[in-house]
Amino acid sequence: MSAVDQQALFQFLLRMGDNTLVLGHRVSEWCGHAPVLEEDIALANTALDLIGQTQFWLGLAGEVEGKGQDADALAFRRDVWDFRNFLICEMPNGDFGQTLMRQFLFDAWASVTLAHLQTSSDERVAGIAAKASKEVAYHLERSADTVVGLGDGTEESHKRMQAALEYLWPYVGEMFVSDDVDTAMVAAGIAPDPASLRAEYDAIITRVLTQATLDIPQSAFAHKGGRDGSIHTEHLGHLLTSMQWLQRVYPDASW
Amino acid sequence: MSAVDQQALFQFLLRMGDNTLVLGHRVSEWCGHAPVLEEDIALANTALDLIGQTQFWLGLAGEVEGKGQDADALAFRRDVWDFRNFLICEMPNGDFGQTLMRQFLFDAWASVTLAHLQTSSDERVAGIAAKASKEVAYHLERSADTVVGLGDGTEESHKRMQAALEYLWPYVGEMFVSDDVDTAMVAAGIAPDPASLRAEYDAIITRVLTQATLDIPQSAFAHKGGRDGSIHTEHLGHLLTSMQWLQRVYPDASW
Amino acid sequence: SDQEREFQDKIDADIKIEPRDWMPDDYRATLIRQMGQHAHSEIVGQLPEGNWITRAPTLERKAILLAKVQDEAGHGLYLYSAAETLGVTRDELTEMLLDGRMKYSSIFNYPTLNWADIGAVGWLVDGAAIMNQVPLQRTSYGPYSRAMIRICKEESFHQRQGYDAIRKMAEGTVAQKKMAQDALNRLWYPSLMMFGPSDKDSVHSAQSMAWKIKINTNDELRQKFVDQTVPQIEYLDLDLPDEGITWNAQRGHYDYTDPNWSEFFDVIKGNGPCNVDRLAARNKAWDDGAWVRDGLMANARKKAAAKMAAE
Amino acid sequence: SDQEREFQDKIDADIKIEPRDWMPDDYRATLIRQMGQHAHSEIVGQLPEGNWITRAPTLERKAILLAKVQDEAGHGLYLYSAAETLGVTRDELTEMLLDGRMKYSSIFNYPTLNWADIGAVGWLVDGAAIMNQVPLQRTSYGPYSRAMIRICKEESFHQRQGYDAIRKMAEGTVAQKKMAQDALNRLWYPSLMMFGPSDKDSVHSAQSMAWKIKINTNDELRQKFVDQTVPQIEYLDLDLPDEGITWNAQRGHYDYTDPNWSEFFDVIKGNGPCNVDRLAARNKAWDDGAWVRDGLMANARKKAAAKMAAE
Repeated sequence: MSAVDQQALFQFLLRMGDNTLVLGHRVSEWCGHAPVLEEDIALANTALDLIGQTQFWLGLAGEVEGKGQDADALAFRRDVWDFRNFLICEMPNGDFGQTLMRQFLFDAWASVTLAHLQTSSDERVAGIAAKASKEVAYHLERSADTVVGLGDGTEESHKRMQAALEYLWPYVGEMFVSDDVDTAMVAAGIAPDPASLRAEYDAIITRVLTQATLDIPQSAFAHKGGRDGSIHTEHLGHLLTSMQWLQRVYPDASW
Repeated sequence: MSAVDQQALFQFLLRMGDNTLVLGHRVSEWCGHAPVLEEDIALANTALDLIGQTQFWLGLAGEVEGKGQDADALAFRRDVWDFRNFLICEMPNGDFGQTLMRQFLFDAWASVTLAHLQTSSDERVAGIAAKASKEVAYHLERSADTVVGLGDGTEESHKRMQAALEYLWPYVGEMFVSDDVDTAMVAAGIAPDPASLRAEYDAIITRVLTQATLDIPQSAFAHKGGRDGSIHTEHLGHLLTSMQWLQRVYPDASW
Repeated sequence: SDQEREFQDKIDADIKIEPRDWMPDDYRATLIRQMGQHAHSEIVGQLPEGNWITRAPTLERKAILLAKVQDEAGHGLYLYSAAETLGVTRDELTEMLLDGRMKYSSIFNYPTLNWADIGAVGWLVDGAAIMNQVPLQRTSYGPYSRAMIRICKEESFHQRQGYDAIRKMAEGTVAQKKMAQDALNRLWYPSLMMFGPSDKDSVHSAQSMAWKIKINTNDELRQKFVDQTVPQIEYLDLDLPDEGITWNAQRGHYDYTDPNWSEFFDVIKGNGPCNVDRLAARNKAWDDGAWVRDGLMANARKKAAAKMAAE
Repeated sequence: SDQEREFQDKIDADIKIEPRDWMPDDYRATLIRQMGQHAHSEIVGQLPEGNWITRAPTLERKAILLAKVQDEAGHGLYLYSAAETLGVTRDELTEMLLDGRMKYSSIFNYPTLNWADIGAVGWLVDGAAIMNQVPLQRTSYGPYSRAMIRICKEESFHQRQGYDAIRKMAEGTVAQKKMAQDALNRLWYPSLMMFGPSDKDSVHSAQSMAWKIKINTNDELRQKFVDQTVPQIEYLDLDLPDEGITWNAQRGHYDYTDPNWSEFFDVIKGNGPCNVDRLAARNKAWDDGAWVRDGLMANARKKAAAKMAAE
């Protein structure tokens, strides 16, 4: 690949790895505070898988960048503007319903995307996708079940899930906006065009949200900026203060 | 003074400055979120005064230490174990009632202590105390009024204030425990023995809490450790992740 | 009518309208909307700056920022009080903010993402606000005019502090300079939008200008802001945030690229980056504080009753 | 009675008691208390470690910690299930935890204040727990015994990970070594307290030992823990946390200073550094989660009804 493509590949891998890093961090905030023991276990398990995927994506990103940064350096030594995750990943946990809705909306995207990435022309990418796919299939099954269970539960749980969906909906569109990085990835056969995945995604979420008796918002408005780093929410900076604390305060330590 | 006394004086000044630093930080977290506009202004004003006092106390601490640390270095470059504030200062804000109760319990201590410090044998200490006294007199008047207003308000406000008092009460005792540092300060005529201030303190809070129709808890149990740094609460570490963030991430910058 | 003519004559003669004077319903309604919106902007404006109070990098910067946010709450107070002279209560205005019937300045729907934003808010946002507000010191409604005189004095102090803060960043380390540039790039167009839509799309303007509620047109003020700010950017040795900025010797002004007005209208409709979070924060403060307001009120009543009984 | 004699004979012959077997009421009550308390400890034990998950210094350490806390929740599940075989529900046990009728291990009322605490918790706290639990694999009640076998296997894995984490700190930079020492100093006595009060002050013990619910005395286990841990401290090149620690060749054991038992009883009474916050956190999780549990339950009922109707 050309140098330009390598740079694009680096950006693509940051996007993949920052999504799982930031979302994994958010999910890990639940630890010990879930509504029921089985959910504590499930949330810890999801966070664990996402952090594991982060190690692969950011590890490869560091290799491709070729400046000697490993996954930890990328995770713990960049400031807000260098993050490339979807905004939805950094949105606060809110109540358990909002956390699960966010997870479902992300899992559906991840399952569609990873399925395509398994046929990536880059074997390393295909390999990570194959491994992550299995985990994500399980995450999606679980988050979809919970969204249905709470959407079609009591009046209150329905109301909360509808509110969560409406709060998060404007952050879904960003998943399907393509830019130069994506064009380069498509040209190199590394990754699919995000815009091309929307139909598959809509099929999944329409099925699940319908079963959950939830109304999909009509607005097509989409917040953007996380994926290219042009803008983030105010939440990310606060998240980093915890996440990067030890690495920042004790830069010479190894752990 | 002897070298030992200088070391004790340094510790004493850290205690004074860390109290105002940490409490000032906590109060500043309210900014923009108070129950009524006048309270937003009052809380910002209190935080501002406390930060101002911190500049004096820690500035002098740095001078006494003589290692070239200024107030900012002390505030932003120490980790949890080096902090010397009362535990009550790092307790979370809770609801507005808990914040005001914490403020009142602290203000009463500060007003008693600063009155004595104005006659300190160390003119620098006396000078800071004289300036801070005026501010604290106003803080105390205000926090006492609010504690009375809410304690003797509605049934709900009374219940919340009583709960706040019970939650915070075990953190009051630490203010009046004397140790070697205090002995050295008393010997040098720099500061009063904390244990000797309890009666004055009790007179103030008994008057106010009675007027607020609140029951003073009977338990004499006291959490300790903040003042000598032997133990802090888990809350302080989280507070530092925000407070020290920029100094830690960009150690070479001047702001 | 005669009343209307007399009213307009007073305005034309630069005589202030006072609360007890007769005024047209529309004048009153327009003023309530404008002053309420201005007050709300001060209140909501605490949030993006408050976002960095807990992360201020030095004690001095923290104190400055606290004092500034405190001043803004104070401006809110003046303006609500001035609006109350028109027969609307602060609580009514607050509820209209909280349920979305009244707006606040869209600039506060943008996030503060690095410390230089705090400097840039003072420099650009307060700078733009002052440019809007200075003429309003001469506005026709007395209480509003007097509030603006007081506010403008403090705002220009804030602007100088903001400029000082961002100058320190621009002259600092590589990372600091990058922060300053990033802040300028993100806040430039939103600041231009603070003057409102282009004159050709602006409603209410003609009548408001006749009433001296509005003194200059949006585009006039925007141009003035650009002309004032571009040399400052150059002085700070930052890159211009708009490639279209060039000195137009013929006009005697800087040319610049118009903001993306569809983004502007998106933000107004509620789709700015922070609209939902800002309103949620204010609603939460209000709802969580209900017991406090009720408690203090109940106590005040008890005290009053006790005083009555004692007399 | 004959039943009682037969019951004790089985125990003496190392035959497990199973849920359907007859058992004395006291045996059942004591087991419920002990297993419930153990389960609660796993649940509350998530909190001090969870306190550092968001600040774990590397992705690997974060993953290890997440896996560990997940295991602890899993242990809670096994133990609640085992306790349920005695005729008490998990919800009943949970409510007794939440309103303070049942206890959890006092060690979790101490805070985790630096990253080395996470290593120290694995090394010392899990170490002490294992020493308590290994004998319980041979306990007389079948479901409890089987749960303990499973749990012990995972716990010793955790302990090795904890030791590895603190070793890394002890061998690290000056600051890291200081953290390790600080963690050891703070957690040493609380760990010794995990074996319960001195034998002379311990209630319930004699009967529990006859029933093989308790296998060793508190002081026996405590001594074993000290003997195992002191060489590890020396290997790590950390200072001993107790000046009273010396090898007693005559006894063949290390002498050590007894913990401050009045602190122990203070913590049991609710005056530990974190008692209030720990219970508040668990109560908040439970209360905030009520709508989730209700919602999922309602959905399950709807599904069951639909399935019935379809049949």
